[in-house]
Amino acid sequence: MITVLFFGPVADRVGERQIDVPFREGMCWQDVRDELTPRYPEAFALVSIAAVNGERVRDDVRTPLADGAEIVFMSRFSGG
Amino acid sequence: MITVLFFGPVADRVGERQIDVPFREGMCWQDVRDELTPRYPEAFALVSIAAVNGERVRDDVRTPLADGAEIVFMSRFSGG
Amino acid sequence: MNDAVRLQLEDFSQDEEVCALRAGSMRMGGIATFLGCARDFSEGREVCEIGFDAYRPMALAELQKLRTEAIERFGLIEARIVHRLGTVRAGDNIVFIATGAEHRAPALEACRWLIDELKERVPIWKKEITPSGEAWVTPHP
Amino acid sequence: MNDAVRLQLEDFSQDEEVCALRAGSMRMGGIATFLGCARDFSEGREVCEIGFDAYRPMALAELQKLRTEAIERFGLIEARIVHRLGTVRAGDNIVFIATGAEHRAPALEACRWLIDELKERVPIWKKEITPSGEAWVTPHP
Repeated sequence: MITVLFFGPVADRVGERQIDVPFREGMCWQDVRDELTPRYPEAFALVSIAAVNGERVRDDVRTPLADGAEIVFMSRFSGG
Repeated sequence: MITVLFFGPVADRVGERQIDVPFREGMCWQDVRDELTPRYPEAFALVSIAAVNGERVRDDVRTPLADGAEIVFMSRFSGG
Repeated sequence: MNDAVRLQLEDFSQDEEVCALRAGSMRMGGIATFLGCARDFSEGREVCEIGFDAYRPMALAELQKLRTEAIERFGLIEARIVHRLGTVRAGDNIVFIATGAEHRAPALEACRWLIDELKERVPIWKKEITPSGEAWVTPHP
Repeated sequence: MNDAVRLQLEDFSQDEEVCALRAGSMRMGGIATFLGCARDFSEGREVCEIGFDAYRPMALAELQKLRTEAIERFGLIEARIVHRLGTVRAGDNIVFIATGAEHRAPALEACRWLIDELKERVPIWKKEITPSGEAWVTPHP
């Protein structure tokens, strides 16, 4: 299972702070994004940053996920 | 009478914090400096800033002093 | 309170943070700080409260990385960063950064760098709560 | 303590100064401070104490001018400057500057500008007192 977390404005638009996505061998974080975007188009319109297991990931690098990975789809930060 | 004040390293070299100089009609602060420099050459070697009545004065502007004026000959500041 | 980098609900004291910053060294000649506070007005709207959300483990890890990077990059003796979470009211403290170096220039430059980088790199979001509703803050691009 | 610009023998508290800085306004979003302290080492020499001399009326007037100029130039809401005189020991506070503005950039820039200008414009001299004697500090050109 892949755990997907949402915070701040993205969580508000998804209506959840966490959803689980079934794990498939060889899947990358981009596959999870592409699967969720049509289900939550308003939320994903805000997303510009993603993290896998707490590390920011680049859009142009595809690395297969391990089962149990934690992915976070985030809007631009506004702390400070 | 003109009051001349010294502080910090200049006062140490003069050996005094205050000396009085007789007032003469039409004298400028530069005249006071030129009069004191040969008496306290080591102190005046440090002097790079002068103030008359608490205001910094420019070397190239000659304004006659009023009787009772306060002149300060200062080395570069080192506060803060 | 003694961790140099913290995310916390409670308020903090500048004096205590600066005292902790200086505790390890008598060679600090310059200490710069930045304190971010909740304003009662933002872009024309009256703001009563500000609520924060954070991806906490990553936010703490990013703050720790920022501290280490600032120390190396500017040759600091020490640096501290505290960011509040939960809800704060107008006038309350939000974020505090303190940097200590032998001389003033690196302390001042590091403090500026840290608050700028914090806003870019730390996963925290703020929501303004006004009399007429709530709105997440959209950072200027 | 309530004057925004002071020359004093006593120590001061950052918390109290920042509290006084904020007292008049709830619109301050950013507060920058600079604290200068006495180091126990300077250019290879061990320093026990630092003594100050000042041309007090001019020093205070220059500090007041600096505060007014900084407020105008950077659009600050408020600014405070405290400089100690007399003798301080290694590790003690010497000078404190606090600047408050709606946003962080002017507060940080004004704080930097104030400490740089203070060193150029305010008639204060410091003497380092070491185990082997005393020496007036010569500012770097």
